[in-house]
Parts: sequence; C-alpha cells; structure tokens
Amino acid sequence: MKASSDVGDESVPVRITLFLKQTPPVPVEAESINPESVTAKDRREIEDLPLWVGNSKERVGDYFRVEVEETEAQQDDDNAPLATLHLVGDLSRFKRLGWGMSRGEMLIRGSVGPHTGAFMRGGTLVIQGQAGDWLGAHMQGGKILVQGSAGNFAGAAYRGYKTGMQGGTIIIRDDAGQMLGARMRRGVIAVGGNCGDFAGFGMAAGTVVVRGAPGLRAGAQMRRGTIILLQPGELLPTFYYDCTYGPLFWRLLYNYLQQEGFALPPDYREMSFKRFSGDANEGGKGEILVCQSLN
Amino acid sequence: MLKIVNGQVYDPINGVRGAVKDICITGGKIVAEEGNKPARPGCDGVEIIDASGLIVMPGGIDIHSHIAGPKVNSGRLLCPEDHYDYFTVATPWQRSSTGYTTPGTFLTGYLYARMGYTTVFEAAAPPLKARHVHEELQDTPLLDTGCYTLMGNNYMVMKVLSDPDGSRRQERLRELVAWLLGSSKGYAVKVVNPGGVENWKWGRDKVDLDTPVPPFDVTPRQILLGLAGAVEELRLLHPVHLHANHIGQPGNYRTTLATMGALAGRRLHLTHLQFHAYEATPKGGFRSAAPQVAGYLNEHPEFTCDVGQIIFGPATTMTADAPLQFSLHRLTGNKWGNCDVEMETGSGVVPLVYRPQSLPNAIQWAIGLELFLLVTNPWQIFLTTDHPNGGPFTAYPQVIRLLMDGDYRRAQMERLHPKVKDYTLLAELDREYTLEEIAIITRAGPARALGLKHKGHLGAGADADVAIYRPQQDKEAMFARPVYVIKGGKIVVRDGQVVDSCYGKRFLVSPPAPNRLPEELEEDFAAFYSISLSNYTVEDAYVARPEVIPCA
Amino acid sequence: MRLNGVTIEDTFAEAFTMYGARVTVTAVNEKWAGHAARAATGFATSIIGCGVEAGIEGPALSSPDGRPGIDCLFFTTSKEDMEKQLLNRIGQAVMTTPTAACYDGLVPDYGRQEQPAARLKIGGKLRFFGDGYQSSKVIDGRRFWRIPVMEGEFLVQEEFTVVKGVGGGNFLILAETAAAALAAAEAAVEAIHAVRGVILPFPGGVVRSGSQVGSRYKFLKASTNVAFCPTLRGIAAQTMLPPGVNAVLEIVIDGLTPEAVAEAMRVGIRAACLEGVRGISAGNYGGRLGKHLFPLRQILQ
Amino acid sequence: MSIHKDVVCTFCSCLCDDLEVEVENNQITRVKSACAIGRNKLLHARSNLARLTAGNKTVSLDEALDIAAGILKQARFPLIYGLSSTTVEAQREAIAIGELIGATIDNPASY
Amino acid sequence: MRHFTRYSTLAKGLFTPRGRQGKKIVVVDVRLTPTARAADYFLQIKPGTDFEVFNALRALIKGLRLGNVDPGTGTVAGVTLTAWQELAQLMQSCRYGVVFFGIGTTMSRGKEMNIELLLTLIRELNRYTRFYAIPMRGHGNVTGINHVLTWQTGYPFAVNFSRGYPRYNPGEFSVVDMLGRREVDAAFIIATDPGAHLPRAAVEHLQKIPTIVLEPHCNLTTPWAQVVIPVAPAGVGAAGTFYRMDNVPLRVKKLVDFPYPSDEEVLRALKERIANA
Repeated sequence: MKASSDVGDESVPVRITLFLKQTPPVPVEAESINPESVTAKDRREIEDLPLWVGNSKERVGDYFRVEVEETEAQQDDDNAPLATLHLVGDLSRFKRLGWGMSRGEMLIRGSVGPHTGAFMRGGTLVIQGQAGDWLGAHMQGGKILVQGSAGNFAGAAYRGYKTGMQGGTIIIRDDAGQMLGARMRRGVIAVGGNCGDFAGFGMAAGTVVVRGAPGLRAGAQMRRGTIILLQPGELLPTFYYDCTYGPLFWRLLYNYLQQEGFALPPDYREMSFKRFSGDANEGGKGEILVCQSLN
Repeated sequence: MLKIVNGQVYDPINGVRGAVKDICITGGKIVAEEGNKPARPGCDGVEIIDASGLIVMPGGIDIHSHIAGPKVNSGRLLCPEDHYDYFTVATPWQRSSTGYTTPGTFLTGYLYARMGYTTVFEAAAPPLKARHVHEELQDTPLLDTGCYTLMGNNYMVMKVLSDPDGSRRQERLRELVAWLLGSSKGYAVKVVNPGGVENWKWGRDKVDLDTPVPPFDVTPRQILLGLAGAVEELRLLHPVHLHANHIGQPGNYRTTLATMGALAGRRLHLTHLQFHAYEATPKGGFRSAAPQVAGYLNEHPEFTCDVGQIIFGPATTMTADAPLQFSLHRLTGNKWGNCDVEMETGSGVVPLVYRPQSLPNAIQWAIGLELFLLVTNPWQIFLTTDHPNGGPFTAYPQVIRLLMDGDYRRAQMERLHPKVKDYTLLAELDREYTLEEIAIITRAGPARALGLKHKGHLGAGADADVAIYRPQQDKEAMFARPVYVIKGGKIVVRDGQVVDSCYGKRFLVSPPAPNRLPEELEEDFAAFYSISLSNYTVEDAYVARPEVIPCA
Repeated sequence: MRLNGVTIEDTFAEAFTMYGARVTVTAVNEKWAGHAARAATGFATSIIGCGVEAGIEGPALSSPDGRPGIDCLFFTTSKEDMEKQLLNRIGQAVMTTPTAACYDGLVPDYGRQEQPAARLKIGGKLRFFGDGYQSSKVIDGRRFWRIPVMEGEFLVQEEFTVVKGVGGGNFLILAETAAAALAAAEAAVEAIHAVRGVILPFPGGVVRSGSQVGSRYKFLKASTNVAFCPTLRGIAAQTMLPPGVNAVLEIVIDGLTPEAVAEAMRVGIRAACLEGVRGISAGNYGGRLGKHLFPLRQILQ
Repeated sequence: MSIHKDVVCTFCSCLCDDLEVEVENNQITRVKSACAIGRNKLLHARSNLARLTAGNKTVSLDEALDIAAGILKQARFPLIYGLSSTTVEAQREAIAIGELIGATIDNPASY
Repeated sequence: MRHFTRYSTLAKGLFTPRGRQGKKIVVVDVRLTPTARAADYFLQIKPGTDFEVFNALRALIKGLRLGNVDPGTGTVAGVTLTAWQELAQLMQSCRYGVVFFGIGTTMSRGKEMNIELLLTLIRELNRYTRFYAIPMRGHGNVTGINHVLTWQTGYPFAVNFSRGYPRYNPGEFSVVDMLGRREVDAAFIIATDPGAHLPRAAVEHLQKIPTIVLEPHCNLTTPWAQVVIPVAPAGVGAAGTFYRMDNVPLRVKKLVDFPYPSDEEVLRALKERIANA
C-alpha cells in the first residue's frame, strides 16, 4: 500500500530543464541524460548524474543548472508519467544524448554532438539546432526531429554491423551528411535539404526521402528498400529504369510525413516518379524513385 | 608455501576420486605432504586455503583452441561488432580488452583463468607467421601455452613426399618436420584438410584421400602417413593433430573412418570430431554418424579426439581450411576474410550464428553431445568447442552441465528444431558424466594426450595449477566460477574474479634431429619464399618463458 | 404498441455473434471504387449458401490515400472463414480492379472499447501473387504490401482487423399486399443506409425467403419460414400471420456492434410503418439461436 | 668492420629483408641490395638527429620524461598518434600508456 | 620501392618461373605513372571514381548490363565500357590475381566505402578463381600497430580509452577528425611526422596544445613540438618486430649504436613514471 502511494507521489508530471552553464573543454559523453533517467528525481539527484568529460567522470551539475517544475504534461502511454526533459545551450560537444531512450520527450534548444538518439527505442527527441554524426544510429523506434542539419551516418550502423536503423522515424529539416540511413532495415528518414554521398547505402529495407539534391551513389549496395529523391540526381549504372508511375504508397507516406512535421507542398502528393530498381549487384530488389513531374 | 586443506580432490591421473586430501605447493610445484605436521597459517610463510566442502581439481587444459595468431586477429579485425558490448575495464592487475567470440589476448587469458583453465594450446600456426602467434601468446596472461605448426599443405612437405626414393623421402621429411617445428617454435604437428587447401587454391574441388594434389601430385593419404611417420620417428609426445578432410560435409564420416583406418594401430588425435561425423541423407542433408565414429574409437584406444561442440549463439569460424570458409561464406552470405600464406597454407574467417531452431545446427549440437556420451573411455575424448568455431570457450561450463545433467540436457533439446530427433539419437542417451570423468576430459586426458607429465594432475612434481570449485546442483554455475584458481602456485582468481596477473610458460619440443632446413630445399626456399631463410626462424626473444618438453 | 397505426408486436429479433471486418476500397474515382466494392461484396447474402455476408456500408470514413473510397463490411461465423473470404474477395475483386487499393477500415476502430478479435494476414498472403517481386512498406506502424501488376502496383494492407459483431438483426414487415410490403421495405432500406456500422446483405437490402431453423429433410439446415408464408396460412398450424396480412418481407441487418444493429432496426421500423402495413414482427427463435436479443418495443422507445 | 646480412629495411612496408649492410666504427658505410631510398635512409641514419628539448630548451632525458609524464597525466582528452615506424615492442608500451592515461590511440591507417 | 622487382611484377615464383612474362599487369590510375608505363594495360580514370569502377566491375563479372551506359560507346569513370569488359574478363579468367591498392583509393571520394566495395569485388571473384587484395602500406610498420592494437584491444586504429576500456569508432576517434574538431588537449606523437602529412587544420591544432614527440630525426614536427625526445631508429639502432604489408612479421636488427635509447625503452620508462606518479 505504502509503496504504491509513494510511486503516485513521485510520478507527478514535471518538466525538467537543464541549462548549460559552461562549454566543456573536451568532448562529453552524456548518455545519462534522457527522460527516463531524470524522471522521479529531484534537482540534486539529477545534478549527481554522471557525465564523462574526456577521460574523467564528472557530474551533470558541474555543467548544467537544473530546474524542475510541475506541469500539466500528458501521461505517456506506459504506466508512469515521464518527465519532459528540456536542454538549453550549445551542446555540440555533448555526445550520446538520448542514447537508447525508450519513451518520454526530450527537447534540445541548441545543437548536439554525435550519437544523439542512437539505439533509441521510443519517445520523441526534438533538436532545435544542428545534430552531429550517427544521429539515431541503430534506432529501433520513436521519433527524432532535427530542425537544422545532421552529420554523417544518420540512422546508420556502427562499423561491422550488418544492420543499422531498425525502426522509427528521423526527420531532418535541413541537410544531412554522407551515409544517410546506411544499412537500415526498417523505418523512415526524411531530409528537407540536400544529402551527402551514399544515401541508403546497403539498405535492407525502409524508406529514405530526400527533398534537396542527393549526393552521388545513392542506394549503392542496397538490397531492398526505397529511396525517394524529390530532386533528380545521378544514379549508379547498376540501377535500371523501370517505368514512370505514381505509386500509391507515396500518398500514404506523404500524409504520414506531413503529420510528423515534415512539410511538403500539397502538389507533391500527386507526384509521379521514375522508378529505378537496383542495386543490381545485390539482387536489384531495392528501388529509387526519382520525382518526375508535379501534376 | 601454499596449502589447500580438506578439499575433495579429483585427480584421475593419480587415481584420486573425491577423497579429502591436502595439496601442498612450493615454488610453483606441487610437493608431497610433509608428514602429518599441521601447517599453521601465518607460520613459516604458510598460506592456507580451507577447501572444506569444495572440489579440488588440476587446472583445466584446452587441447585445441584458436586464441592467437594471424587468423584469430583477422577475425577480431573483421568483426568489431563482436567486441563493442564485451569488455574488461583496466584495473591495477588487469589490462582492458574486448571481445566475445574473439576476445583480445588479455581477455582470453582472464576468461580462461576465470573458469579454472591454466593451459591452452593454439591449434594452428603457419610457420611463416609463427612469430605473430608467439607475439600474441606473449600477451596472453595467466596461461601456459603452446602452438601446433601447420604442415598439411606445405609445399616443402609435398615436395619431399614426391621423392620416389622411399628412405630418402622419410629422412628428409623427418628433418623438415623437425626444422619446421623448431623454426616456428611449435609443440606439435597440425594437419588441416591435407592437400585440400592447396587443391582449392588451384580452383579445384574437394579431395579424397587418394586425389593427387598439385603442384607435386601427392595425395592426402601420403601427406598424412608421411607426417605421422615423421612424428613417430621424432618421438614427439603429441601425435599428428588432425583436422581431417571434408569437414562439415554430409557423408564425411566415411572419410573420417577411412582416415582412421589408414592410421589404425598408430597414434592420432582427431580434432573437432563433431564436424567430421555426418552421414548424408538422400536429400543432401545430413544425419548423425556419431555411433559409427564413436564405435570405431571405442575399438581403437590408440586414437584420441576432441569434440568441437557447437554452442548456440554467435561464433566466428576460422580455420586454415580455406575452402570450408569460402563455402560457409557462400552459404550464409556473411562476411568472409581469406588469407593465403604463400608456400604453406591458407585460412579463412566467417562469423556466423548457431540457432537451435535451425535443423542443421540442432543436428550438429546433438552430434557433439552424442560423441561425448558414446565414446566410452573418457581418456579418448576431450572438451573443446574448437573455439571460436563452434562457439566461445566460455561456454565450457554449459557443456559440462549438458554432460552431467540429463534433465537439463533433455530440457535443452526441447528448444531445438523438432525434427532433430529424426536425425540423431541423443534423446535416447541417458549417460551422465561424473565429476571424475569431467576432470578427465578437461584436464587429465588432454595432459596425457599432449605428453605433459607435470600437467593435469596434483601429484608431487606437477605444476601447481589448481582449480577449486564449490559443488552446486547447477554444474554450469559451478564450473563458471571457481572459488580459487591457482596458477604456478599463485592465486590468480578468487570467486571468479581475476585478482593477480602473471604470464605463463610456452611449451616447446626439441626433436632429435638437426635443426636446419634440409640442404636440398635451401634453393627452393631462396627461390620461392619472399623472405630470407635466416629471417624465417622465430627468435628466442619471442618466447620469454620457454619450457622444452623432452621427446619420448 | 402502435406506431403510425402499425402494430409493433411484443417480440424480439434474435441475432447471433458473427465476426465482422471493414474493408475500405479506394480507387481513382467513385466509379472504379464502386466496381471493386460491388464485386467484392457480391453474392454474399447469406452465410448459409455464400459463406459470408457482405455489403457496402457507405462512402469511406477515411481514405488513407485521399482518393474516393467505399467501406464494405464482411461477416462470417469464424475467423478462419473470414480469412478465406477476404483473401478470395480482395484477391479476385479488388486486386483485379484498375487503380483499386484496399485498406483495413477498422482503423480508427469503430468506437469500440474491447480488443479486436483478431488481425488477419490478408495482404501478407496476397503478396505471393507478386512472385517474389512484392515489397512492403511500414507507414505509421502499419504494413502495406505492394504487388506489381500490369497497370502498376496493387497496394493492400497486410492485416485486417476482425471484431465480434452481430449477425441476423432483423424485422418483418407484415403488409396487406405485396406492393405495400415492398414499398415499406424500400423505405426502411433507404433509412438504414444512413446508419454506419451495418449492412443489409440481401438483394436491395430485403429478403422475401425468410427461413426457419431446421427442415424435415436431413440435408437442409434451414427451410422456408412456414409461420410467415401467406400461402400456408390455412394448413400450417404454426402460422403467425395476423388476419389481413398477405405478404411479409424481412430486413436482415448485420452490424459491427449491437448498438448499430439496434439503431438500424429503429430507423428502419420507423420508416417502414407506412400505409398498408399491418404489423412489424421479428424473427424470434425462442432465444435458442443467439445471444443478442432486440425487443422491438424497447428499441423504439 | 662488420657485415650484416639479410638486414630488414624499415623504410617502407615492403620490409625487404635481403640487405647487406657494412658497418665500420659504428657508421654504416655501405648498403647492398636496397632501393635508393632505403639505402639513403640507412646511410644517413645518424645525420640530422633530433635534439632532446622541452619548450625549446635542452633538457636531460629524465627532465623530459618528467615533463612528458606531467602533460600526459593532466590531459583530459589526450591523443597518442603515429607508431607507424617503430617496433611492435614499442607499440605495446604506447598502448599501455594510452590505457593508463585514458587516451585515444590512432595511426596513419585511419585516414 | 622494390615492390616491382622483388614481390610483384618481375618476381619469379614456383608457378611464375618467367617473372614478368606470363603475368598480366593492369594499372588503373588517374595519371600516367611509371608503374602505369610498365603495365600491359593502363586505364586512366577520372579522379574520384574508384567506387564507380569497382561497382561496374562487379556488375560485369556477374554478367549484368549497366543501366544508362551504351554497350558500344558508353564509358564508366571516363574509360570505355569495352575496356572494362576486357578487364573483367581478364580478372575472371586468370589463375591467381592480386589487387594492390593504395591511398589513391582509400583517400579519394568514397574513402572506406571504396575499400568495402573493392573487397566485395574480390570476394565475388573467388567464385571463379583465386583473387586477393593487398593494401600498399606506406610506413614501415603501420601493419604492426594495426595488429598489436587489434590483439590487445580488439580494434586496429581509432581506439579510445577514455572510459577505461577500448572503444572504436573511425571518424570519432581518428586523428584527422579529432584534431580538426579541436577536441584534443595534449598529443603524444611516436615515430611519425604529422607536420609533414596531416591536413593543415589538424597540424594547427597540434601546434596549440602540448605535443610530445618521440623521433630519431629532425622533421616537420620537431621544431614546434613542446617536448622532443630523440630515440634510436628501429631497424638501425634498435631491434624489434615489424609486420610487412602482407602481415608477415619480421625481426628488424640493430646495426649500430645510437646515443639515444629505443622507443621501447623511452616508452617503458615513461609508462612507469606515469603509473607510479
């Protein structure tokens, strides 16, 4: 009886905000900071969470001012309500923020370093700034929204693994670097700006949408999956032209992207595409859809 | 002095089967008990380990494992994903390292020691890269080690064997084998798919025992018999260590039986026999031929084998059997590394995962256990997983439980592909290993097969390698976490944790033959090797703590 | 109780549990959506002879691809039958229709609290028509199959939701003449069309050959509803026809929920109480047939 | 004068091991079989030697080691880089140092 | 530099008794080099198209057509399709082939992906014949440091110990990237000359932080390094192990005495100083 009422007391929805006090001199690894780890903790406990600053272990409180306030925040699907976590400041030296988070909401008002949201399983991660490399690497679920650009390897796999992103959605409003969605097996990645070379490299399934100019070698080594290029780009000769048509699933995807905050003009929904299948070297069951016309 | 008192001792070589007995250790060796004088702790520098209620065994010996050298390192390089989640953090007595199926050298030493193993043999060293093997063994803590020198596809061996003059052939071969062993600082002669690797390099298919192999047109049978003869003449303590032809292929038990038949009456160690005991089914699959193979072994006490038990989960297959690795790569689509060691051998690496729901994997798993249970004399069969081919050595405690605990074994069988019962007879086998039998297949047996008289037992004069376990119903838990492990008289593991670090010895042999390349071959060496003869031999600098085991 | 001068008998309609599924068919325009929907729900009047009862529910509540769509409802007595029927009907009627696509229409779920009875793999099985060239997309947590066809791609959702619904909701229109019965039935059908979650599986929404349970022949499970056949009023002891009634028509309603069935009955009966109708009754088997009972007078209050 | 046979040239990764090197008074006087670069490297091995300095001042080895140890111990994100032209035996020691000070170790193979 | 004569094109072997004769040498490069002049075939490709080359060769070896490339007049990477077809045929039908690749491939557009694709090509060629790939390593023992790092830590380069155990991530823990991002606060340079071969931004950061150098000779790094500790050069003034680019380990010798200790000795002393401080 007592225990359950305790839990009840602790699980008042709160918003926790971490304000960056000082830029660290060397890279910081901050996988300790995610909605799950701060929920039901008071200010002091949050300040005591560990940070790896270069080769030494320090505290969150050494770099952040922590504010905890009760809010009307909504209940998460899962049993206990999670705190909404806000981070404020230029965190581009902070690695691994939101690493492996599985629920809740994390909003970063500033830029972040590499590995943000890597291995994420659920919840929402919003970055109001630029993201570093390996954004959402090996992601399994949830949603990442970057309002700026992202680095290389967004949604990709770490060295050696066969499979990168396995689920969830990554939306990057501006540009993305190389190896976007490399080796992904499920999920959706949408980029509002340009992307670097090797988008969808070695994909096994999933969908990559690029609105701006694609780099070279999109879809190289892909086995299955879909790359949608809303601006034409040069394709490898191991992609073969099939037909020009308007695949219905694009309308579903369009609606979904719209709903998730990836805005496209209304006429994009009715678009027709040139379909190329490839990479022939890997069996040719993947496809690149290149925007053909706006009806 | 260190004294282990009141432990229940399992020391099969000395016929001790669970008797309560004290073990005295001085200067890294086990010594006879001095009368009944009770040793007092703190006095005379005597340290006492109270082993009341505990099981005391000699340190474990792995007769066949891939822990060091070029292809192991290729495996590590090929699969960083094997390492990310498995690591040790540096402590004052422990280096940091990583890896699950292919742990780094430091971690390899710690993980073996943490199971009570104190001696491990690296199963395949190509002479040209033997320096690399020894460099890694130098960095493998807590273990005494040695390595076997690959000879089954060596050009010089084949060239000598192609000599029509029988007596000259035999003499040259003896000299060559001695020189190869000496140059590579190996302990025994390893033969991998004799002739088959070379044949594959020529783009040809598999060989039978009597298929002539380019470039010298000698047959696998000639290679095998020639090397076995040389090993006998050199009076090496460990016989030819054979990875037979046709590994992993349905129907290969016939080759295995033919190979054993060719050497009947002589000593031979057949390694990872599980992979060589497959009977073909009409549809191209395979069923267990463990009964046929075990039956033959039961009638031929001159042969020993190790099992190569597969373990469900990830493995990294690596072997000098390059053609096997290529076919595994084609079969699984997994990544593949291959290396061709100019005049000597090939090798390949392919990571894979064994799954209980895969029928072939389930059959392989059952065959391994069938061999353990059907070979009646435990002195003929030893525990290995052919690490990391069948799975990591860290699964030995699990295998021990499978052998000792029939209920557990049957429960595990329920996880398997249901059709496995149609292809194996494991379900009908009720034998359970005793602690003494476990002590034989993990320590005493390998020591005897290797000819190491001061290993694998706890009698006076033995090396003070001791593992002390707490008896438990769950044999896996028991063997995974010894209470103490003593290496060379030093406590290195306590409660399953490494508490001290030291480096072990390297076992070498010195066969009675001139340690030089037969003159007739010098010209070939100069013409065809890419290095100078004088730079070939592994220098003494690469073996910090050698121990030369005299030949019989 | 009388309604507009028509006697509402104090009886109940007896209905039973069936499994129901909503399938949304979309196409380039209403015409082709209609072709697909009509073909998919064709010849599905009665479970007795068709294996499924189906009909067009109305314009699609939501069209995932934004094109004109039609919701169809299917009812069967088992989940296995539903799978068989949907596979056949979507495969033969929707996949074959130019431009048509097919989605699980019970998303969002039709106002139900309880868990769906099952999710049937339909697209997940039809996909094999693609001969290895089929591919799938997961969008917003739902998987869709893309099957290459000569005109482009057939898009079909992998899983369709099956819920426990109600089959055999009904009422009988007892009229003075066949013409009056038909006019009343048509009015009822028209009114019921506005109700969501139900279909009237019989031709034009009306059935004249109502049935009784069992038969004197061993090989027949149902036979003509002797009690309401005007030509048998004289010789059949069990006749239930009031005087002056010369024709009876039945409206049969299958619905996703009992509430929807009751609503359909309510608006249907109200609309049917026209000139020339003597009474409204219902198929009542003494409570042996099904667990859903719809007392007419209670529904109309 | 002494002649070293089968000398390994360490200039490039070919490691030609058939060089013949003549040494006189601790000076390499002649190199046979090497390529031009390898020969040059051996012949001039003892010229242009670096000087032991710390902050541009000449120091003793002990002092240099103290300063180096101080720098490395204090560093919070140190880098150990290179190791491409030295022995495995030295490389081992460098890795051990890297582990002690929590460094990142890299070599020219990374780019 | 004796690669041609001692190891590859001119070398005689058991199965190539006639040396250069009986071998086919194909050079693929962006410019006509002396090596290219000595080749049987030279394919001059556009810079940065290595990936396209390997991709096309893979396809041709599998007998696939190339989309958008005209079978008669088309080109890939600036070279005619016909030439690539001939090369594919040659590779497939040879008895034993080796691709030697260098930093032109590893450093041009695509970088490690070029290598991944090349190795895939080599793997696939082994369905038809024996084919191998050997990276042309420049520095004497870069292979050795890759090996020793791998057997000790599990990874060949870009190994980070900041959390007390080895972690690996090229791009994150590789020298050019770390220095370029100005993350490093002290550097220890051993037996290499970053001043000569690292990009300018990286060198500039090195010049701003305490840098310690172990090096026998004056080079482009020693003038500005904070601490310079001269050592005896390996293979001249110190013995030890080197790994050849094809992974063969050799023991290098000490030929003459140097006024300085070896790297090994300096490093061991430094290690002890750090451990015991």
